[in-house]
Amino acid sequence: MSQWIQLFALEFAVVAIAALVLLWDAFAPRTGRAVGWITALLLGGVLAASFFVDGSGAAPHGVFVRDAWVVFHERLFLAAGILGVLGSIDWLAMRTPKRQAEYYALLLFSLAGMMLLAGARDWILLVVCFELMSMPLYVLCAYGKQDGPASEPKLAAEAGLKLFVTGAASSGLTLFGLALVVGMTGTSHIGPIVTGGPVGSGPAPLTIVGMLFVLAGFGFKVGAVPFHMWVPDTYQGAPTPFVAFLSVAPKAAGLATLAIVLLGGWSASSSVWLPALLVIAGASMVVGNFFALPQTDARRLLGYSGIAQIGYALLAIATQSRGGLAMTLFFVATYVFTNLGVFFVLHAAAEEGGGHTLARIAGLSKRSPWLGGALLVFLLSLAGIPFVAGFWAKLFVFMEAWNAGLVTLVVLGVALAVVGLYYYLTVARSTYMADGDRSTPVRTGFALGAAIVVCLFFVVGLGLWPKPLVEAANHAAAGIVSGR
Amino acid sequence: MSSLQSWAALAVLVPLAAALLCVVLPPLRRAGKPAAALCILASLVATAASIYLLTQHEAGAVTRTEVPWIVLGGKALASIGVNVDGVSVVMLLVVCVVALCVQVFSLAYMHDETPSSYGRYFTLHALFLFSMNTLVVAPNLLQLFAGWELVGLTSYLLIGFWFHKPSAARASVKAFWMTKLADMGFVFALLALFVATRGFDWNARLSTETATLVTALLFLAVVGKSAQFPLHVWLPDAMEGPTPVSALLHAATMVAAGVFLIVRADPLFAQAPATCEVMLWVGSITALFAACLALVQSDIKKVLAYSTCSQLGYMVAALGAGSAFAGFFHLGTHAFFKALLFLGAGSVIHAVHSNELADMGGLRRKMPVTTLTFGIGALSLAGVPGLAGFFSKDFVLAQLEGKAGWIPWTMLMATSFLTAFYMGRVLIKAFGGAESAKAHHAHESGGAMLLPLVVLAVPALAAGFLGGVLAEWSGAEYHVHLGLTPVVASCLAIAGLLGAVMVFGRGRAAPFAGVLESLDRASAVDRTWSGLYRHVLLGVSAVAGFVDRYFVDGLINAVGYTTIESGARVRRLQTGRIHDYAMAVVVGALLIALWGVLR
Amino acid sequence: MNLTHCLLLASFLFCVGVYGLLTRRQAVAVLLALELMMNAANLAFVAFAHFRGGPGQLFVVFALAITVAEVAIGLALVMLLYRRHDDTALDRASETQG
Amino acid sequence: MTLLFVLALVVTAIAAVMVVAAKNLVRAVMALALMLLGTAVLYALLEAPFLAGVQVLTYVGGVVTLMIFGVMVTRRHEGANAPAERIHGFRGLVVAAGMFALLAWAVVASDLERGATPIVKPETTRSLATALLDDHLVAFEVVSLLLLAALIGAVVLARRRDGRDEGSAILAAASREAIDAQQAPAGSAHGGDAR
Repeated sequence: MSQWIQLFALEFAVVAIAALVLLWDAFAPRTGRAVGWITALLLGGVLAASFFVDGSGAAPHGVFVRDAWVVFHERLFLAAGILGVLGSIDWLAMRTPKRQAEYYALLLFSLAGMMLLAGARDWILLVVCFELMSMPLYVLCAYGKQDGPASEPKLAAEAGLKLFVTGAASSGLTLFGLALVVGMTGTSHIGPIVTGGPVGSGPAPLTIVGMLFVLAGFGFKVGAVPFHMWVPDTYQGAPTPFVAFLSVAPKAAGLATLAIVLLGGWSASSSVWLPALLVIAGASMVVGNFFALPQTDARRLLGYSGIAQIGYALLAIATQSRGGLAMTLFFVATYVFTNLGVFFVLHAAAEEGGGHTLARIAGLSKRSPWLGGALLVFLLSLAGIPFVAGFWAKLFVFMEAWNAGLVTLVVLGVALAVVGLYYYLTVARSTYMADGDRSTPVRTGFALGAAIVVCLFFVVGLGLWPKPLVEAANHAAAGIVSGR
Repeated sequence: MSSLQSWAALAVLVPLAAALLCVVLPPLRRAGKPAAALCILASLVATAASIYLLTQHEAGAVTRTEVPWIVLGGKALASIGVNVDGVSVVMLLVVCVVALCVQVFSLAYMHDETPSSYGRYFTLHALFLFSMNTLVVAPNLLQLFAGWELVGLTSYLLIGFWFHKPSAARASVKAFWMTKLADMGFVFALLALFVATRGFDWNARLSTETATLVTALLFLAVVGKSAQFPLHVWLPDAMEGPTPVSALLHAATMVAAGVFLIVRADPLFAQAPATCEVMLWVGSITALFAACLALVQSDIKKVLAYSTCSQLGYMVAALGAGSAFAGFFHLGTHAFFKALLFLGAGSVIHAVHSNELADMGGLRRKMPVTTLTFGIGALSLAGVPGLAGFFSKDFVLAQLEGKAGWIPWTMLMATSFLTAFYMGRVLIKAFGGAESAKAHHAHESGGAMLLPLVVLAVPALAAGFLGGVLAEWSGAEYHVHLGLTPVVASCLAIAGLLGAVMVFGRGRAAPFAGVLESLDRASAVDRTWSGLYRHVLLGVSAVAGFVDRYFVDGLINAVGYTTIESGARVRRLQTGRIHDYAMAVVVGALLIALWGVLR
Repeated sequence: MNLTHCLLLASFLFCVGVYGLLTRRQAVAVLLALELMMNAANLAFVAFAHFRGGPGQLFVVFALAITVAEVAIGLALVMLLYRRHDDTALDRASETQG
Repeated sequence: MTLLFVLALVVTAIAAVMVVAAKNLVRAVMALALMLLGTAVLYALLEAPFLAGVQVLTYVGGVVTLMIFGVMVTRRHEGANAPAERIHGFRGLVVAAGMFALLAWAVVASDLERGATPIVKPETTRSLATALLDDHLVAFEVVSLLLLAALIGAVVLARRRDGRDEGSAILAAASREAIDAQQAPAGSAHGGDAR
């Protein structure tokens, strides 16, 4: 039992915090910011503990393995969770003061699902964790928004419903595909596809269909084309502080799952999934970048930009090398901080400006120079300009992909990165150059401000000195792909 | 880290420190004057460091210190550090001196700005100096690229400094867009170089194909940054920024970064004769093309902008001819006299509150110092024998002798003539002749503006004599020889100036009144000149202007328009209906699976 | 009766579910269709477990729990939709687009 | 045996078609119940008696009730006869048919009966329970969390802002029932140990 506690110490802690928050709220309801701060601080404690607890090991029958890969992801998810909570504190306390505990509890449940997901080596556990991660997200999308402008509640319900219906459809696809794969291979362990036929005959058609259905299901979660259509609508409708979390953590978890399954389990059958993955990656880059161009709502724009970014990350996975996987991790980690930062700044601006359209955030830098500056840094990182974190992320991914011989996609990617630069600059320009119709200064709550500062610190810090994260990512990737 | 490298690092880090202080201490920045003082102090330190470096530098010595920066799989891929050699020491000095002069000049030039905007301006300048010095001392191409991008970014902010002017905002976006487009070449070049050598060193030995690929991609970046045909269109637009910014960025430093890159990566370019051939032609065409356009501009800054394009064309052509030193030499002298010209133009603009040549005239009596220094710069640019521009341009031309069937040589000779001609035009229109209405109230600028002019006039006069020393440091061959090229070039330069006097000096009390009068008596000569000007030169310029406006610029605008239009059209696919989204999921899965089993 | 028959039936159920998902306007009807898809997967699991062994039945236990959770959330969302739009036609929720 | 199988197969298939074809939503839910029962019979025939039982308990008892409830609540004005016109029915049909063609082809082409793998020893309820609490204890615990999260989520969504909890109690009860059903095998495992 003690071995279990050690193995799942961090996950236990996260669930315990959720329980604590719920109980506290049940017996002593609070309407202030205390619940959120306690959650954030306790999560911070868990993150700190992750540096002292050595929980490496494996659960019986190898359904769960804790190694550097898991530790990397746990820390990443915890960081995203803390920032997500910090970003939500002010908003929740203002908008739904009586319904805070459930929000945090659901967020923590989702977080626990993600953390477990990274170590799952068994299909059953993986599917269950995936759902534990997803279910709370469906709810949080439609959370709260009763007292905003008239259209907001409708949009939030719509956002939740869109995520749910497409998500449930993908779950159905995944489950059916898994039935085929697990049935054909006879084991629920995530491992090589044993063909059973004569040597060299490759997987049976049914297995192939199953594998690709599973791939499609995961494609939904990371928001890759053509399973991406929920992304912009959900980003636009759901509460912005939550979208910040939604836009990074589940995607990181989805990419981690893809890596576990494709590179860890099915690496020998890459001839089956690689072409599909490359098409999905290329399509995501193209669609994401081109659809982002005409957007006038900043959140929709970022939704499409996220689709494009996922295309780059998938490109790195498609290299099938340890270096490529490490660069996926680096890319995802920088993306987490960058995108959280962008959404937080937008949220801060929108709370005071009444909307997320580019016209509403115009002139932001005059209303709040530091928010404007932070937004510029985040946008530059998304666009991939040195010396911010996103530059290395893009460069590394392209380098590894080129090395792996995916030259066509690299050329496409770099060309599209220029298109990306255009719309990121459009946002930056509207904050800097255009005159907004408002001149009131933007006041940012302490928690939200702190979250933005942390994101800024990482984006700039990793831009100047990417070495520690690169090494950590390399170390982590070794758990999935051995060799170079 | 030896003391030399510490000095170089100092030149990089002190401006950064000043910029950071201004950024993190908003009260300092908003106060304006203190921020300016701090930034100028930083530039002063950097200049002092670069001068000290120059005095301590031993010819041919290359020393570098590097710290691992990016580690991949336990192996350092790239490093940051400083590289001290003949090229970087000289370039550092040029950049620092010009930046310092420009900043001092700006003290007076920008005094109408609000304090916070004043502070922001100098913060950006300090940031720019840091970026440029990062680029200059870079020990590998990756750091060079980092500096390159930072320079691009700061320039974007500086061009758009008056962002409340829509034209300035548009120009800054255009400049950024164009140079970014070209920077893709740099990214690809880095990728290709990395794949070939697992590193970013410019001394790498490559196969001819790889070298050609890498250098061609690098050259694409240079075409954008150094405003070579056909990506030159952003440079004239960029004149929307404050004039000292133009002096710093669009004359002396930023646009020269492209040329500097080629000089730096010379070992790579030396392995790729095909790229050099292209460079030779692109440079020559740019030089001639831009000179034709410079001829017909009515805005003094635009004349100088096109002239910059043209001179950069000289440098690129020299590099294409295989002489890194000739390009670098011209880069150095050009930096001084072009910065001088821009600052002089700034002084004039400040006095008459207009960019238009038509609003000037007769300023020589009102602004004697400006006239004198601007005149030195103009004559230097025109290539009058004895001045800095003459030596470097002559050396460039000498390198081109016999290359590619003398055609580039001829084109650049023609450009020499045109250069002298349009500079003569500017001189006469701005300073000669009768006073215009606006010029009537003009008065000489203050000391803060004149001092940089005088300081810069010295190297514009004399830097040419340093060619030998410079060559020795860079380990290149340099000797002035009295052959065909210098004679023809001198004659053409003088002919161009005289031609300008003939065409533009008539009817006005020109500075060369005596010469003019004697020549004017032969009115046939005059008519010939005027006719040549009106029918031939203006005709050529009109064609060039047409190509520029409708073809090059139009093509680029069309690309941008199409991109946005296609985005707007496809977005109808996102219908908003859940059923369609579910359909996409199912059909996507179906197609992927279908393809999977059919393959 | 053999594995092929069972899987053909499962595939049929799955595709009927897909058809319902893609065409029904009523949100509840779409939920029903999703149930069909899940059930099809379960049937395939059980059939594989019977004819080939493996952890199919175990998987179904978990899949059932997931399905129930999904229905609970789905119905709650449908009720939310109904409350906001006074209708449960799924295509009412199509304000964000483009 | 075979007859029963064919019967269950046909009933299940027809019921499934009715689920998506019925205009009346209540009728569609009833068809779903029938389909689920048919599947339960198939489970029993495929030697999965425990799953058959759970299917009847959770689905027919829980899910179908929940669905009926959902139909009733959201259709209180117009009754159960909702306008059931389809959204591009033809396209949906083509996609679904294409999907079936692909799957059916894959099933047939995989030649599943070749080499006729012997029918392995069926999983008994007991072995199932052991696997659940031994190999997959982690997943089991995660599922409890999942159901708890779903419960909280459903309550959060269904609760009205003015405090009138409409239906959340029923949703909660249904979810709880689901938890009970899911924990049934756990109980039987303990029972098994006791024996």
